[in-house]
Amino acid sequence: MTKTYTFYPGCSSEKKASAANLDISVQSMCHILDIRLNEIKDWNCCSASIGYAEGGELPRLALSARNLGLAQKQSHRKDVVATCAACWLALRETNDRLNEDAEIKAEMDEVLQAAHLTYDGSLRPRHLVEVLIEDIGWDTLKEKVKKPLTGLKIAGYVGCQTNRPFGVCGDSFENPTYLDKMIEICGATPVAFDKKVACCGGALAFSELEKVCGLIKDILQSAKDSGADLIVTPCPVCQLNVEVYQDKVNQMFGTRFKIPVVYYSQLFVAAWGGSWKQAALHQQIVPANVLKRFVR
Amino acid sequence: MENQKIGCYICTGCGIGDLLDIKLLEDMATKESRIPVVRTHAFLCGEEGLTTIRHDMQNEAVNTVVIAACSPRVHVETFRQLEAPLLDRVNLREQVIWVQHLKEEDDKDVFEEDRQMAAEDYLRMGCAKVKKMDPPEPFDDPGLSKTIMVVGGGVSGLTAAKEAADTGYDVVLVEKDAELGGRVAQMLKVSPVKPPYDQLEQPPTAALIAAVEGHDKIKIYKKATIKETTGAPGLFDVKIEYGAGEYSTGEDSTGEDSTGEDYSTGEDSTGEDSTGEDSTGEDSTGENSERIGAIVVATGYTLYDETKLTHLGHGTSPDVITAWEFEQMAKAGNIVRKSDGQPAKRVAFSLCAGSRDVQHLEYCSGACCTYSMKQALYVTEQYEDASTFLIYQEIRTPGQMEDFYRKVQNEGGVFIKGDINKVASGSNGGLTVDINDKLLRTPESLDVDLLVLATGMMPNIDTTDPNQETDLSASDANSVLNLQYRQGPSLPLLKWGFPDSHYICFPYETRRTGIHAAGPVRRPMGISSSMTDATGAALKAIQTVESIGRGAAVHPRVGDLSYPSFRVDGCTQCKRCTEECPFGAINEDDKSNPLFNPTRCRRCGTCMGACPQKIISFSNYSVDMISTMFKECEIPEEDEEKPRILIFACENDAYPALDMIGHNRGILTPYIRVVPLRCMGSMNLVWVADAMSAGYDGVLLMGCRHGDDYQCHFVRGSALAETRLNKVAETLDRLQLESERVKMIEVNIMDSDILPDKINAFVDDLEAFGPNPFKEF
Amino acid sequence: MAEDNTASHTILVVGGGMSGLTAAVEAAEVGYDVILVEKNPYLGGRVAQINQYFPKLCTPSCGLEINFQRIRNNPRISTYTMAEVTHIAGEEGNFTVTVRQNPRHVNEKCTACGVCAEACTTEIDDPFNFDLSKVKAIRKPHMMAYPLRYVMDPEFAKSDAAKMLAEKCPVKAIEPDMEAKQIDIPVSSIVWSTGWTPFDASKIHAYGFGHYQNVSTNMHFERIANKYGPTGGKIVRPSDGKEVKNIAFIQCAGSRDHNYLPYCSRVCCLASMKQATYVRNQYPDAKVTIYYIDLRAMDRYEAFQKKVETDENITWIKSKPASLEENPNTKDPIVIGEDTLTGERYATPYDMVVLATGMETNTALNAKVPAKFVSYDEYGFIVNQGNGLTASGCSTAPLDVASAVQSSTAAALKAIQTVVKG
Amino acid sequence: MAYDLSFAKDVYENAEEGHWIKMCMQCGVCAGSCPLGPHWEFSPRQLFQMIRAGKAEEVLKSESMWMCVSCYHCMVRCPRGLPITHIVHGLARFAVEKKRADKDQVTRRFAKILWENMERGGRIGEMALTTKLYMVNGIPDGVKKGMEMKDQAMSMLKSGRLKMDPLHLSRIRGHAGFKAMLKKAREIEQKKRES
Repeated sequence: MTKTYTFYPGCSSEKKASAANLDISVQSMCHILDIRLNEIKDWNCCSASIGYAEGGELPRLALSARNLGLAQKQSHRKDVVATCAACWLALRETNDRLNEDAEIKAEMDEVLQAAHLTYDGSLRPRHLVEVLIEDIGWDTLKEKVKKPLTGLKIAGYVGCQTNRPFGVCGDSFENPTYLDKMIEICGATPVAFDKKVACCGGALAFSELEKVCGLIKDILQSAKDSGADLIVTPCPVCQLNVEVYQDKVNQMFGTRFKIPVVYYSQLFVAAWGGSWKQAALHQQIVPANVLKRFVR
Repeated sequence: MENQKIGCYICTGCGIGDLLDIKLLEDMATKESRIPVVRTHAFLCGEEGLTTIRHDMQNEAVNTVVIAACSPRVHVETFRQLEAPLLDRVNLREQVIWVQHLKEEDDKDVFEEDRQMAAEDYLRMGCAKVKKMDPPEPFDDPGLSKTIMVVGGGVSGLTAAKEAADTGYDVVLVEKDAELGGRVAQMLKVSPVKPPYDQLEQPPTAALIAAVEGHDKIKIYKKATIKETTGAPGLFDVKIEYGAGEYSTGEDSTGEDSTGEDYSTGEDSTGEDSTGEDSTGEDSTGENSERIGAIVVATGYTLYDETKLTHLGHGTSPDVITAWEFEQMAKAGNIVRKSDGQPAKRVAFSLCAGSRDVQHLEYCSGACCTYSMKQALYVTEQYEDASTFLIYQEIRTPGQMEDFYRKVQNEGGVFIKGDINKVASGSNGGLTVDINDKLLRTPESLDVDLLVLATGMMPNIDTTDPNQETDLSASDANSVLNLQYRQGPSLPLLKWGFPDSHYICFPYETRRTGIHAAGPVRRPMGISSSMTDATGAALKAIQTVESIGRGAAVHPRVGDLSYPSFRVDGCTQCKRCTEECPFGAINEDDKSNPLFNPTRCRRCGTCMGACPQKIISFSNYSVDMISTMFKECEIPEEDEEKPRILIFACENDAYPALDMIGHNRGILTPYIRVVPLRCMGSMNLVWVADAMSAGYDGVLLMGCRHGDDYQCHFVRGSALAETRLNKVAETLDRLQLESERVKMIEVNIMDSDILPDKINAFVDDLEAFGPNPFKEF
Repeated sequence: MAEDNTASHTILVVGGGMSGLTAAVEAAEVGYDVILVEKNPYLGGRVAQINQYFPKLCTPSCGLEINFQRIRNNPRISTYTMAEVTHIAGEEGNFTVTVRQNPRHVNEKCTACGVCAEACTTEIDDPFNFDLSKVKAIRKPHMMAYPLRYVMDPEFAKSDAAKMLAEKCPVKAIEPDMEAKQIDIPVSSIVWSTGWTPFDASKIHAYGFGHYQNVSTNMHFERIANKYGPTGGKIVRPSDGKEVKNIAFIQCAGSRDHNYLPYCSRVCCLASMKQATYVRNQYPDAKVTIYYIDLRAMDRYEAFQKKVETDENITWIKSKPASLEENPNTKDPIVIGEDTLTGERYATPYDMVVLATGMETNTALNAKVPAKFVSYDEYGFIVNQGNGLTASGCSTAPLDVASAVQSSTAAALKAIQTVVKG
Repeated sequence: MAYDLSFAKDVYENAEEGHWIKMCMQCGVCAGSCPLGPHWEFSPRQLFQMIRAGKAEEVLKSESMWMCVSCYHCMVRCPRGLPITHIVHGLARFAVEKKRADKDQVTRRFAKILWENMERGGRIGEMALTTKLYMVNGIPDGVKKGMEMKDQAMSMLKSGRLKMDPLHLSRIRGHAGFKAMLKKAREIEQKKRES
């Protein structure tokens, strides 16, 4: 039976945006799992983790409140699913604040009124990974595997905001295990990866590139030391920073990293027998050639 | 023992029968030791084995039982069921067969002979021992009282009094002031004691005072002082001089012995909280004598002298005050600058004021952190725009008090880790406090209205201000209890004026039986802790009077009915016993003869060990008994090259450690013969001389650690043994023997791993000296 | 005390650790009948596992031996080991307590002769050593165990080997078929002293306990430092048996932390100072670092802190470390954080790291009292209500040994008062 | 005067999650957890103590809070449960509001550009955002920066992950309402600050 969710893709998952490969692979993955993602119509940006400085508290929270208001208006479903870590975090944080802080709730009612919206705080923002684990279940995810990625060594890079402050399915903030489990299900081998929950620098890649490249270098080095052929992540910022700036890191530190960084959704689509394109693997910047032998 | 009939029962279980020649042992017991009933059994601790013994007790009139089997530490409960008038154990298992194992290099015959000899010697000693024993007759006195006296009417004393009375005991409460309640009653509020640990509470004293004053089992003396405490637990006679207070219950016996003196004109016992009340009104003063069973000392504390804290600005300005002054200010609802009466909205608290400071009080008073936090809330409660600063070294809010720490932070209390460098009067009338701010790593200047010094607690061990007294031994002159003890009128102190002894495992033990300290006089502590402590002390006092009522000893030889008797006609008035008893049990008459107080006694035998004339004996433990025992052992001829080493082992620690060697199947030399002692303190030098005369090659004493961190359960026993041993050289010289033939080592109960080596080292030393020449005789 | 046939005058003490032992002997020595129920096969509880007490650095067995003597010699105390209270009915003065007596598989005939253990070839993880070493499946629970009686592992009891062993016992003390029993005991009052469990350090993921081999806990360290522990008292690190010459202690591992135990566990600072002396006494050249938030050497124990502070090889860093990492080659744990007194970040490798884990009260875990008899604070500690059931020791707060004894002596009196009331 | 609490009280009341600051017990976990920790002049813990001590200028002008990468490590580890990430964000915003934050601070500048980019159309236009970011110090510098990053940009374009949309013309449909909403939110905040 088709499972349907309200969906908040976020800016990076727009067509031809930086996480277009996430969106395409997510759609392919959901197709295989018979999940329908109903995009919130006319959603707006959440301002991610950098909106605080210019927006301030209420305007920043209003961004997500509007999205929640739209979702509530457009559907009776309680779950709002996000694929981007920052989007999910912003939705959840806003939702929690509205439920915990009566003053903010009252102010937000007034704010939303200006956009002719209301929001009562009753929706449940979820990460797509939670849907996979809790609603679909590990067994089904495993059953779908047609092309086990045998022999592939993968560093599961969970990063920050998919993991903190909320965490996926109550998993540990310091040593979450779900991503390794996903890798295992796909038939590959998760390596012991020290930087599993380390920060890629997030949005500061735009302002403090040198500092951030230091962080990225440590992540790449750790992946390399652990013998990984590939890095897999659920987060569009992690994916972008670690993949796109590899050349920059190499330039800065004299290293020679060339490690593909893919999304868990890409991995699933590959292991489930999807095509190169369905997995959006053609959109990698560091080509994920190691996957070629498994994918048509 | 009259009509003594001894039954000796040799167990052959646990390998004893396989490894020893039981027949020889039986023969030895029968023929040599002349034991009328000798039996063996394969499983003596089993029901059948017990039945065998019971049968003999009923049908053969056996009244003294010697069990030759496992260690006296094992199956105590099993053999206790026999209810034999006298029973003793011979340790063939742990200390013979389990510690002697044939090694490759050993000659099997020699090995077996040695082992058999050890077993025989232990059996000989056991048989000899019981012949020298009599069943103890418990001490009794028709005048024994079960009344509990509580000294101090503060929160600790009130609690102890109430709890003892609620358990059904008569209580006499003695308070130096005109009012009950002590310091706590003068507080505005107290720190939280119940979840969620964030609300200040009313002082518990009001309810306690009401309960105590209305209690028909409690007699209260106010403005009272103890002139003298004579006697001993169960038999204390306490002379109480009281001022203008009536006691709440009991028939009126006041007035008659009135001395006309008013206590309040005397020196205030703590100097701190004199009410200054004039009590020369119509109330009469008087003196009374009470027969008391046991005493709880709850005399509380005195705050450290703030005038010594000039480095924290005391004396700089009237606005540098103590926490106690601040408490009174808050209680009056008027938190203001003392200098000009302006509202004090910015208040700094100096924690550890004079505490944790080698120049002042070395220890932490435990309660000042929470106390200051409470006071910070007073300021916040009085002024909406209050600012409070807690200048600290470490914040010490153990347990659930961490919640209170958070509460105070949440109320705006600012915590500053740092040292106060300087305090000066500020330009605007307040104070400027210069701090070395350790977290900001900068010097900071703090302008405040008041600086409150959280001074620490000093135990009120006597009636003078502890701030004035540096020589603790001089406190005797101003004793609270005025004990008529030969060793002095006060409780002996451990450190910093705290009167306890074994403060980890047995915190209520003091060195005066039946006198227990409670509350901050025992250890610095806060209010709820003091109340718990006082309840515990009340129990210990009750336990003392009940034990004494049964004629039994209290901790650690609980239930022991024996106590020493003194053959005074042999006394040479050397005073060793009266000086050395760790518990001050022995007084002296005017001719310096010992006057023994059985109910003060803990039965360690230190007096027995001290006495050069051997006039002090227990019915079941004596100098003669031990001497006879080891003299019974067969000493091999010199040419047999089998030395004999006599070991005196403390039965509480060293003896179990020796047992553990057996349990771990370690190896001990077969040349040792171990005699357990109640305490090394009971070790009499006569034994050393006797052992040498008997041909032993050496004597090894195994006592507990002594010194500052002593472990001796009788506090001084092992230390005294060491002192005595220093004199032994003289004795040995007289015998023309090497003084190194006698040695004392510290052994703790977990030393079974190193003990064999220590013993072997001693044996090696002795070898160098050659055999004891006295073997010839 | 007058005999009364209608109601029991017995006091039940639940828990045979330092608190329960104290409550039991203190009440019995006043003259009351006491039943002592302990879930382990031995008395002594947590302190029995401790190497040395602070501040005297003396062995707990010394005081325990005295308490065991007091029990052995006192006919008023009946002891049930391997027993747990499963139900409490009735009310103050007239409780009926259901006790489950778990099978020891060794009956009271046991003489501790050791024949069975010698014959037994099966080994299990030794719970007394926190599974850091192996022990025979039939064994004396630990060297100083009281009661001195062997115990058989319940899983092993099901095996044929167990039946073979039973044949070997010269006094027929081994009963592999022994089953759990329920016993209903009428008592007048109850003292609840079920003690504590070390906080499960593996929950603190940032510190990697259970993940990094050379990260240990304070209670494990007590066994490691003990002569009769898994390493024979040699302080060596688990990964490679290397002597520990550079060690860090991390305070408040779980305590004072809203993610775990928000309260302070009171003893851990002093315990780490004490453990620092274990290392320093064994290796004169060893370096010790103690990471702390506040050093809480309460009241007179301050003197112990002062004494340890004189050791120049001990470094004190006021900092709660943020996380631990491991050098994959050397297996050295690396402690990461900020020194709050210098503002400097550190990432320092050590041979070994000991987490000073706190106390979790068993009344929050597995020894809950029905709520109708007591109330609890938010951490599961019991708040006494004075209705015939008195909690003591670490059932009421995290306490050091002396404070637990104090609390339990007081509880004994409260229990007696119930009996006296009738 | 040191430890003048008026600044602290201002922060407690007016900075986002600022009231939590008084609960800090100075353990240092936050600083130790921060991936950019060594780059902070003052760690969060230090900032909090400085706020209590009344060091307004030093705090507000500090670059420290602009170092936050929003990894939330400090927040989940804080033993006192302080939402440190949000507090630090709040302090950055507070410094902006107090007009003490350096306008040229790179992250502050980026935050401003991002917000404006976002507000203009309701969503982010990645190319416009990047371009603007490069050009902030004038065109020559922008070209230089752009050249440095051209490999990255080209590969993004090539892989279909960067839209040629330098002008960022698209708008969400409810843009008017969106703008009105943000305006309202700012009004309410302004009003609160003034009261």
